Amino acid sequence: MNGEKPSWLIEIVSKLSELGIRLDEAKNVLKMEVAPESLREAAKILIQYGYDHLASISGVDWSTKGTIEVIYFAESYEPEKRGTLIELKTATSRENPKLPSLVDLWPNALLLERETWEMFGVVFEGNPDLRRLLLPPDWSGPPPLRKDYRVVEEGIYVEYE
Amino acid sequence: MSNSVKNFPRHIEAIWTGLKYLVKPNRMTVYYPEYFVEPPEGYRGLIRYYPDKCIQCGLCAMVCPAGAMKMYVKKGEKKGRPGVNYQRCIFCGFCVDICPQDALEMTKIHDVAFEKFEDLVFPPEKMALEPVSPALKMGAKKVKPVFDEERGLRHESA
Amino acid sequence: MLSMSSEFVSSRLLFKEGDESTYELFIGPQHPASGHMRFIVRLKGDIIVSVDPDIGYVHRTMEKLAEGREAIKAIPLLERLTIIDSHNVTVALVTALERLLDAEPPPRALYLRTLLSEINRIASHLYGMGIAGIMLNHSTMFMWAFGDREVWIQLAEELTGARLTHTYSIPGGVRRDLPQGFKEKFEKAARYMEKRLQDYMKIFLLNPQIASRYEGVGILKKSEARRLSIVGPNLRASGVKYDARLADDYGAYKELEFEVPVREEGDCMARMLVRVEEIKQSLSIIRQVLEKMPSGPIFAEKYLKLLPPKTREQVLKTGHVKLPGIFASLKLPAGEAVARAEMGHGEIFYHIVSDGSTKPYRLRVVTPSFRNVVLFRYLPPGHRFMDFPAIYGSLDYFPPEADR
Amino acid sequence: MDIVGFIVKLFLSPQVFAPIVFPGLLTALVVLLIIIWAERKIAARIQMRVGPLYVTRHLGGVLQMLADGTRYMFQEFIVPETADRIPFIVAPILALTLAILPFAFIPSAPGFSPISSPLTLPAVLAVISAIPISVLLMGWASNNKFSIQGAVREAFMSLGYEVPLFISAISMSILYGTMSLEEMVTKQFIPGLILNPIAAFTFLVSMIMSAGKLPFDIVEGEQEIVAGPYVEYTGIIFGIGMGLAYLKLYALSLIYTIIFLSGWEPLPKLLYDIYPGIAGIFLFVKAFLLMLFIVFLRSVYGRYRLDQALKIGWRVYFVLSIVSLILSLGLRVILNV
Repeated sequence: MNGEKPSWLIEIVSKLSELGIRLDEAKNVLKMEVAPESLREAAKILIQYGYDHLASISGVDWSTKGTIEVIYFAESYEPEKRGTLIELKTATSRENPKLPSLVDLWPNALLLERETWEMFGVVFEGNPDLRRLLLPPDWSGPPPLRKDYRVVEEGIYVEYE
Repeated sequence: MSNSVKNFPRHIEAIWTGLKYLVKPNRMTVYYPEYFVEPPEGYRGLIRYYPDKCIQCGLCAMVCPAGAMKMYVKKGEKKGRPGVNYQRCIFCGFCVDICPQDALEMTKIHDVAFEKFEDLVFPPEKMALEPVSPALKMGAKKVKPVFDEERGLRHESA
Repeated sequence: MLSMSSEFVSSRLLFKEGDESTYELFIGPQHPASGHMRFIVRLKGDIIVSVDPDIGYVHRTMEKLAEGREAIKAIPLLERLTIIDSHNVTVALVTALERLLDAEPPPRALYLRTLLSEINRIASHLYGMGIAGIMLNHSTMFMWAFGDREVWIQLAEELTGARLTHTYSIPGGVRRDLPQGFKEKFEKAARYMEKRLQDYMKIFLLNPQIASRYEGVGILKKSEARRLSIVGPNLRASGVKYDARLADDYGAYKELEFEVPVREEGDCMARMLVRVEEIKQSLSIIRQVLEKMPSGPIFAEKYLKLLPPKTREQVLKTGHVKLPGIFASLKLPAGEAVARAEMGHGEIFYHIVSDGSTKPYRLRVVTPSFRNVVLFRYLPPGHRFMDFPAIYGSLDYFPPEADR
Repeated sequence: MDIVGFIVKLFLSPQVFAPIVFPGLLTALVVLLIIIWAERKIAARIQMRVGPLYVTRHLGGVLQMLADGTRYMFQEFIVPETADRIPFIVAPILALTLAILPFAFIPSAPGFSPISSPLTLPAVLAVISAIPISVLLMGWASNNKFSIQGAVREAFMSLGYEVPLFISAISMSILYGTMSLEEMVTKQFIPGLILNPIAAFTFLVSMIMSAGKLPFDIVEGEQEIVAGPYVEYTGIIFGIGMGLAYLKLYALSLIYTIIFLSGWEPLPKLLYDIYPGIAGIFLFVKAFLLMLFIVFLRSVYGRYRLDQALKIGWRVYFVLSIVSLILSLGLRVILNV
């Protein structure tokens, strides 16, 4: 990010590293590994620095490692901060994934958490409205975006007369 | 009361705009079965297959995003020839662009219709024939869209 | 910075049951506007108590499908998120793929991408204004917007060969070069559009009847718009000067001057006027793109050298790109990539995680309409029931894009 | 006199000919078809498209409405289980009769009015203002959320436009000094429009509100409540429901021409001598042109909100009608016409 870092970014990095969060720098994305417990504190600090909403909550199902990784992307609309996204990465177990809900800090997390719950089965405690969002109401199958939910594959060869 | 007096001229203006287009209409639609709009060069329509150029490499079937292009293998032969299933084809043109021998080419015919659902599956032999547009077969006059400052899109006989 | 207490926000966001004096009414799912979604509206007399948007009727599990296909097949798949603004959807996906593959498209390809993005933005805004018109039963605005959109679809067809599903950008560049005489055609279309925009204003937005339906309805304050992460013209109409074209660097936007139209009122009329202003901006952007268009190849050298010399000559001569064989099974290096782009409806967000195989391990897409859905819960309470179509039309909401 | 002569004389008498044939039922049905076709053709011309075409192609699809009418005729008329059966069927028929009744009072030539009484104007307006009640009954009987919403809207709307409609008509009858439609025309040495333009404008706008044409198309707000009171109806009854608004518009535009545009004034003498019934050609032509203008408004306006329409009805046009009342009183005193 053209060498020298803006002041607010240095402050964020220092504040968050006190919480014992591992940070590294990719091309204009500040990546963070956060333990589920200190998720809310990290969110509060970020909100103070103008990252007042979430661009996305995306789950990643590492079936080999037996964990579901939930990645939060905090975004800001302020002119000097809009270039950098902040990525909060937390991991929970695959059997009964549980995470604290961030709806009261980031209001737009309401629908994003609902979708991640429906697609991955991650339960967000404290989210007042965890219901079906995209799938049909009578959907009984496992959360579809998990790796163990197989989609039929097709070959490219067909016999014919 | 006050703003409805202020709005009165704007009402008149809105009605006047409507009247202007009532007197001088600018029809954009085309009588389809009688006139056939000629698509531009490089239009991605139905696919034409040239069996002689084809080296049966199967790249087109591998790259097809919708799984529409399949390699039809005859009994006893090892390599197959491509055949397209228009129930799935999305006319993205990946198969034409990836074919190293230019054995596939996209024509300008797009308005074909089929009675039965199965007719949509084109084995290699059927795909090798030149597709024909029903409107043109019925003698529709060809028309070309022309950009125009006054009327946006005007259709002239091609 | 919690400028607005969060329980005020969440109190409006939650769906209240309401006692028996509230009257429950369904709008949709066969909603007579743009696409299938259902609103469970609770009314007390003529005043809306709460609205629960019930989305998911056109959910096609795009993210799961993208995981099961090779990387390049995700482009025509995800293009169908928003068919009316298809290039702005794929340009962000291709930028993310290029960041993973670190293939750098040549400058001319970036200009061509910006050209098609702006043509699609105009077509998408016209579609949105048409739908907003028919929501107020103003069928002329609907027919005019869709008729004039035909001009821009024809222009896109001349450039890419397809009306809506162009699949124009691929990792490494674009697939077709600029055809002959494109500039004059565009000039005529642009002058026609500028004249037509005045007619739109006279018969629709300045028409006192429509103005009375739009002014002061569905007001979204600046702080709420930021907290609810609203995107696109709905955000800029509430006074926040944010545009993903400035936030992320894709296309040729760095070399062009264009200003982001912003209004303060935040009501339906402001949203519509921001869209009209953005059409004018797009016209000026396209003019700059066509003037400053550098010559040169339109496909990255990294992939051009994989083609046999004969087809390489043919590509450079005809301007019709041929794909190298490896595109059928392009290997994505392990890692993550993030990309954002400004669509007609707002900012689209991609996050691709790949584990080194030919298929992306996880492809996350958050579309602008999905981020705007919360407005249906947030804006209508307190308005009259007949304000709901006005609010729905002014948000330029597109259900297939929200449901993915 | 033999039976045939009696029937012919009966048929040609004003009491039968006027309501049934000329300005009445048959011409109303023909006008109904032509006006709906004209509305779609005008809207198409403005909206860059072609409009109805394929029925009688060389005439531009004029009989498209006849095709639609026969289609409605053959569609099955479904009475939903939950609907209240008897009123569900009776209400549209009641609405149709109330929509046709005004033709019993509308004269078409001097001395050629079906019911010649000094109070034909209030009678006509009373009959027309009864129609919303039957639409309310249709909405209530269908026992469906959308139709009840539509019915409530019809009730609100009828309160909004009845009063200005009545007062502007009464102010004109004060000006002419008579309540009978026939005498009104003879008294108009210059058209009522010029005498009292405020009343003319008020009557025109409340006429648009009462016929439910844009920009006051609130009852069938198909973007919110699908088709209002008509949502459960299918087949010919749905056709009647749709045609109702146009019948009402036709009746009101005839009354408007009589009160404001001096009715059949340039009376074709020779036609009058042959048979007075068909002398009202100019009355019909003026009413038809007025309907064309109202129908043209559909392609210029969207829809007002319900409370806006009521606010306009009460705050703007009610006041305007009071002003027109005072104006005609003043004119009456000055001119003692």
